[in-house]
Amino acid sequence: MQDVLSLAAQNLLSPIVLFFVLGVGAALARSDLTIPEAVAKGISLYLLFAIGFKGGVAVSNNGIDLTLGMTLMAGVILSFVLPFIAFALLRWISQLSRTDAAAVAGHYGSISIVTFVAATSVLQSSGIVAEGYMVAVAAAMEAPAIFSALLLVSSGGKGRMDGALIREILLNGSIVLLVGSFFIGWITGAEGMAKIEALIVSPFQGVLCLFLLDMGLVAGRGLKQGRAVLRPGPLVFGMLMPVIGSCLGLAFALIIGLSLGGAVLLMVLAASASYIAVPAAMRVALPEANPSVYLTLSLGVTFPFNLTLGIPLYLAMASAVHGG
Amino acid sequence: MQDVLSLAAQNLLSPIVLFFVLGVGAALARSDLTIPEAVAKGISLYLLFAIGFKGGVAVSNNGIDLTLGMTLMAGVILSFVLPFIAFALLRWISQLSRTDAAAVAGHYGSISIVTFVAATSVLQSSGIVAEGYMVAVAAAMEAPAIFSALLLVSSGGKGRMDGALIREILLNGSIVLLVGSFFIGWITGAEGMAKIEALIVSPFQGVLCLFLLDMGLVAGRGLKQGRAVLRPGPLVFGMLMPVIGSCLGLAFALIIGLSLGGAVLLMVLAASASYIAVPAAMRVALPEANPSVYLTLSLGVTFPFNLTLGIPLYLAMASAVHGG
Amino acid sequence: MQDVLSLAAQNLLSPIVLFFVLGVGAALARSDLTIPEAVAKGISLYLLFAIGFKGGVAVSNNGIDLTLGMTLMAGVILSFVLPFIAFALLRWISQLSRTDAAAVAGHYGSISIVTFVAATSVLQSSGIVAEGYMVAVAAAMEAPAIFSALLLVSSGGKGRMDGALIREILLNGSIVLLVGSFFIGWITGAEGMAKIEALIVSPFQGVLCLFLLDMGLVAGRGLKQGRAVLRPGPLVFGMLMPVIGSCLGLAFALIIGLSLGGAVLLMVLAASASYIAVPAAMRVALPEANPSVYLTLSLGVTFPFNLTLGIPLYLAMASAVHGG
Amino acid sequence: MEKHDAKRVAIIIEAIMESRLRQALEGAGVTGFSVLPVLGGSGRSGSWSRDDTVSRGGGMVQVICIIRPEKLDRMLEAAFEVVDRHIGVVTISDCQVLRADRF
Amino acid sequence: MEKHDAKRVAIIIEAIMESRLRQALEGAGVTGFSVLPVLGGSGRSGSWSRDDTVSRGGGMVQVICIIRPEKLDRMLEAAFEVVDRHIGVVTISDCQVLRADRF
Amino acid sequence: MEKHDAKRVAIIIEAIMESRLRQALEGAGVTGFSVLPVLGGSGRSGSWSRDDTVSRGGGMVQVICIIRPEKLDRMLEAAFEVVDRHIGVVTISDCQVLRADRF
Ligand SMILES: Nc1ncnc2c1ncn2[C@@H]1O[C@H](COP(=O)(O)O)[C@@H](O)[C@H]1O
Ligand SMILES: Nc1ncnc2c1ncn2[C@@H]1O[C@H](COP(=O)(O)O)[C@@H](O)[C@H]1O
Ligand SMILES: Nc1ncnc2c1ncn2[C@@H]1O[C@H](COP(=O)(O)O)[C@@H](O)[C@H]1O
Ligand code: NA
Ligand code: NA
Ligand code: NA
Repeated sequence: MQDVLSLAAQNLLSPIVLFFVLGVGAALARSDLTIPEAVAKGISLYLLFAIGFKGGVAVSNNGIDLTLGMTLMAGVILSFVLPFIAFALLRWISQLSRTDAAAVAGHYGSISIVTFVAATSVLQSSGIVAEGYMVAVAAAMEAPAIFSALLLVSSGGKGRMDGALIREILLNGSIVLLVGSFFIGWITGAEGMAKIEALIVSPFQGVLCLFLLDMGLVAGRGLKQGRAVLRPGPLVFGMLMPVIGSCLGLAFALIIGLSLGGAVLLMVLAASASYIAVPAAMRVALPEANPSVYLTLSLGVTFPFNLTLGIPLYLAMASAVHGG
Repeated sequence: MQDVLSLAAQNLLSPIVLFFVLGVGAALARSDLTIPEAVAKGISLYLLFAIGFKGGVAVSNNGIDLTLGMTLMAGVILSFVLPFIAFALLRWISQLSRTDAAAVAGHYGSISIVTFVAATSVLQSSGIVAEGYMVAVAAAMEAPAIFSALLLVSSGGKGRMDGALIREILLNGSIVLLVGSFFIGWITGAEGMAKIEALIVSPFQGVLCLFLLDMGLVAGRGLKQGRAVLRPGPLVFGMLMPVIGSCLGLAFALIIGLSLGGAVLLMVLAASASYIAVPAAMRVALPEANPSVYLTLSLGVTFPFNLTLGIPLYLAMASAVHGG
Repeated sequence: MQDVLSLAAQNLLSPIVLFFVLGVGAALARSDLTIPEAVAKGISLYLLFAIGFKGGVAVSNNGIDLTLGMTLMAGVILSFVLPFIAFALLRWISQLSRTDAAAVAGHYGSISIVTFVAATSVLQSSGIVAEGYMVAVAAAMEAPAIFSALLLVSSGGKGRMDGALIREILLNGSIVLLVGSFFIGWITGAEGMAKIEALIVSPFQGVLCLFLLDMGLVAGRGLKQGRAVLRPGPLVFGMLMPVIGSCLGLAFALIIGLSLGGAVLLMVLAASASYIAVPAAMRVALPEANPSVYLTLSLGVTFPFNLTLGIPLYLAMASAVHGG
Repeated sequence: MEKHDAKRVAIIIEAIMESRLRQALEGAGVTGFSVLPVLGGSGRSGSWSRDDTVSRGGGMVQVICIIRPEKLDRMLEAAFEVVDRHIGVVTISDCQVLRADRF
Repeated sequence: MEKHDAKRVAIIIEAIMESRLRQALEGAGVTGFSVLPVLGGSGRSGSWSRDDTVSRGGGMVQVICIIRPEKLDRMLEAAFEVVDRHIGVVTISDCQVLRADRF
Repeated sequence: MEKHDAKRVAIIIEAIMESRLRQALEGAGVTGFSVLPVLGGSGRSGSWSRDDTVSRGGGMVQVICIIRPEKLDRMLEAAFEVVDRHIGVVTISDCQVLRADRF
């Protein structure tokens, strides 16, 4: 317990969390600070490029084993199953309509890549190594939850899924860049890394600070717009659901036999909620659902929760039960 | 004198000045070279982030003392007082209307953060250290001059100041990012610096070159549009006023007992003129004032003057009178 | 031959080529991956800034000799002459109209700076040094081909060239930045390099990967739009013409006595085709020409050909005949 | 200068729906249109601004289509198909056009 | 397809005034409008281009508002209040709108 | 609120021709216009999108000009001169304008 708290305190005072807090504060104080859309998009491309490539190089260095396939499958199952749990929980503790609840649920099966990156940083500064292929697992977990969400409303005749949408979901830019960079990292290995290391390794933390500043600004502005959503039920959901997800993630990790680092990352993936891929898919397939509900919960509640308290908590949980 | 000249010559041949000159030249020759708006905004966010953070880390390393409070106060006084001097000078040597003169005067009380950054570079290459909190002083000097400008026209019934505008001025994005990064640097100290150093320290000079290229392009295009403004009176003002400001800055620095580096930076702040925060405020509060007058003077005359001749001059002045 | 193949294979598996392939693949699969326009523009400014500056520093380090002037002249001649060869070849092996053929021909006299940069990387990883002033030669080769293209159609009364267009061509942003950075690098030399090295040297390869990803996306989308163009005649032209150009480039290099590296770069310049400066000029001066013809050939055929097979081939050719 | 009567249809729609709208228009034989960016706005579903949208693709665009009057109805039906369940605004106004041979 | 008459008001105004205009519109009960970027232009106060503006916030935007004819005057008064001392252009034109229930 | 009749001319043209069009307009005594970005579109010459254009300057812009009716023809002639051989669309519509003293 002591440890969790000191870890959490240390995490709260890391530059990335502080820049996120700065962003939220600036937004709430109605400062006009903004990161231009193109710059924010550029930074997020950089982050995907860097973590994909690093993951691939790690796989190339350490080789792969059976756990890769199992972890990918675990990720897909988690992404597919979590929305059903989330939906049940939401219907129980909130007054959200079926449609809104299904849309929210879809977000919690999918993942937040920035939360994943932040967790990677925490692991790194704690000197914990994780399986390089976890970024591939992240990519694999983006989409299945969307299908679950649409299943959840299909009985009501809502939710339109067509070929174009499926292609859009599976080939969305983030997934393609992440997976593509992963394979290129894998193919080019240490030699490739030597060439582009100066761009993707050392400046990474600094760039992440800027990105979290932007996330803070966006989350803060979203909170102001969506404060109507923040009744007790949804609020509790937004902090309880990630913990539930992380427990399931931990269970899978133990079964598969992931390393401590890998276990934490799978927990974080299960715990985090999407705010890019799933909202876009929902706008197309389920336009009746209210975006401010799912965006406020995912980005305004769950993302900050994971970033500040969640990650240290999951690390503590995993450390407690993990063999070593 | 010898020294001033050799310093000035050396400064004139530094990459940042040469890139500024390239920008001005390209604009005057009507090249279509442009830095996209989003990229320029991104670079300026980077610069604010970097210098704020570095300043905070410096304070965390060296601690603070009484001079911090005094220097902040000196900055605020300078920012508040300089517009009155500028106004009197302008009314004397130019034919500008009261409104235009007041608007221009407001710019000269406030500051140019890029001039500040350029001065920091010069100090650095001369091996002179300055108080880390000078960036906080820079932030404190942005706004007071705006109030002076509006006071100067208030008798004429012009100049509208309301709560929304005051909030906009005090919480403008640049100030929030600069001050926020400063505090985060202060809180996270050397440890935080170690994490993001590779982004904000080593590539800084190169990024500054690109930014000055953009400043040159913008200044050059402004000069072409605003050449009607450049009659002898305003022109002399644009080069005399910074020198007057720097003398006042030097006086304050000596009274407070700033280090040589700190004295130079306070001089540069007093000498430089705003071209972002104050113009924006003037468009809202004093739309009758002609923007091309204040922009041409601030960016087309005073900025290049400070960048090329001013900074070495102020350094020479400070070196001459400073104890050591 | 063995060597060419192993070199080509090695080149094909380099990160920059793989990221280009990723981009093409993503575009053909209709992924929505895109690099925002402002970011792509920013990256290309960075590349021009970096290679211009590095070239200038190299000249400052090694001094210049008579070959500089001769190589510049060779470049101008190549740029001027190649369109006539390209035109004749096109009229012979394709059914393109005079206007379209002339427009395409203009592109092949001019150059692709990214191909040049990619070749520089290959030389670097092979430990081959080239004359620093080759970037100036690249700049000099951009424009002459445009005049040839307009000459080729002038008999038909088409093609409008006026003073404004000439200025736009000679002072286009890329040339100004490249040449400006070259001179600033030359003036500030090793000292200037020390200041901005951390921005322009070590992260260069990584940034180049991102740029090639974007080039791949753009080329892939262009190929989809312009597939009608890809009949056998033009297709053969798009791969034959660069080889012809490279032979001419090699001949000039041998006459002038360029180093092995310099010879390869001159070959690459002669072999590559423009896709920025020349298309823009053609839209103004020869709007009747179909842009999808020249863009598809230049960017969809010749650029990938040079990037993957061309560069290793030219290196092998030069190595075979070059004294050492 | 000879002018011809035409209709100008402006559709403000979520960016994510743009490709679907493009396809529907092309399907209805509408070959000419332009897409303009929208920075922000306000409507029944609240107010938004491009810089605040969480998923940056979350903004809107404006599709402008100059069309012969006789083709208007077919076009509106095709567009309506796509816009139907989604937020957005469709307006039609009269205009004149030069170089009508190009339509 | 049922169409309803409406007015289209387009206001070109300095970006820095956008938030004030938004507030004035909302104050006047105007709940629907969109903001479009402007890259440059020319007017009595000279010509400008987004890339040349010194303070990059210095550009202009275009606020477009589709409104029921009976609400027009109240809206124009509110907008005029903000635009009054500032540079900018206000135009009104007729249009028709689909899905009028949404207004 | 006093309104005055005016014409609204909208010209969609290649970005590379913008400076030439600006000059032609100024040459014809047209002192007021605004330039808006265009993200993509479709026409006889195929469909395009800003993100796909090879040479990134390859996009189009929309020049909007509010003008007194009596100046319209002179303006159209000047614009036509530039647009003539190039792709693009020119439309004219009626509008009303506030603060007509500014024109
Ligand atoms: N009356 C209107 N005039 C102009 N734009 C509108 C109007 N109503 C809605 N919009 C735009 O359409 C978006 C969605 O509108 P709504 O469906 O009413 O929420 C808004 O955010 C605006 O960008
Ligand atoms: N007649 C007009 N048509 C379109 N836009 C205009 C017109 N007049 C002014 N503008 C726009 O409004 C800005 C300010 O105009 P002004 O107040 O005349 O200087 C110009 O820079 C243009 O962007
Ligand atoms: N009918 C139209 N309505 C709106 N924009 C059009 C129309 N026709 C063409 N455009 C725009 O003008 C560009 C060139 O058109 P075109 O000359 O027909 O190839 C297109 O890509 C569109 O952006
Ligand atoms: Na999840
Ligand atoms: Na000052
Ligand atoms: Na060539």
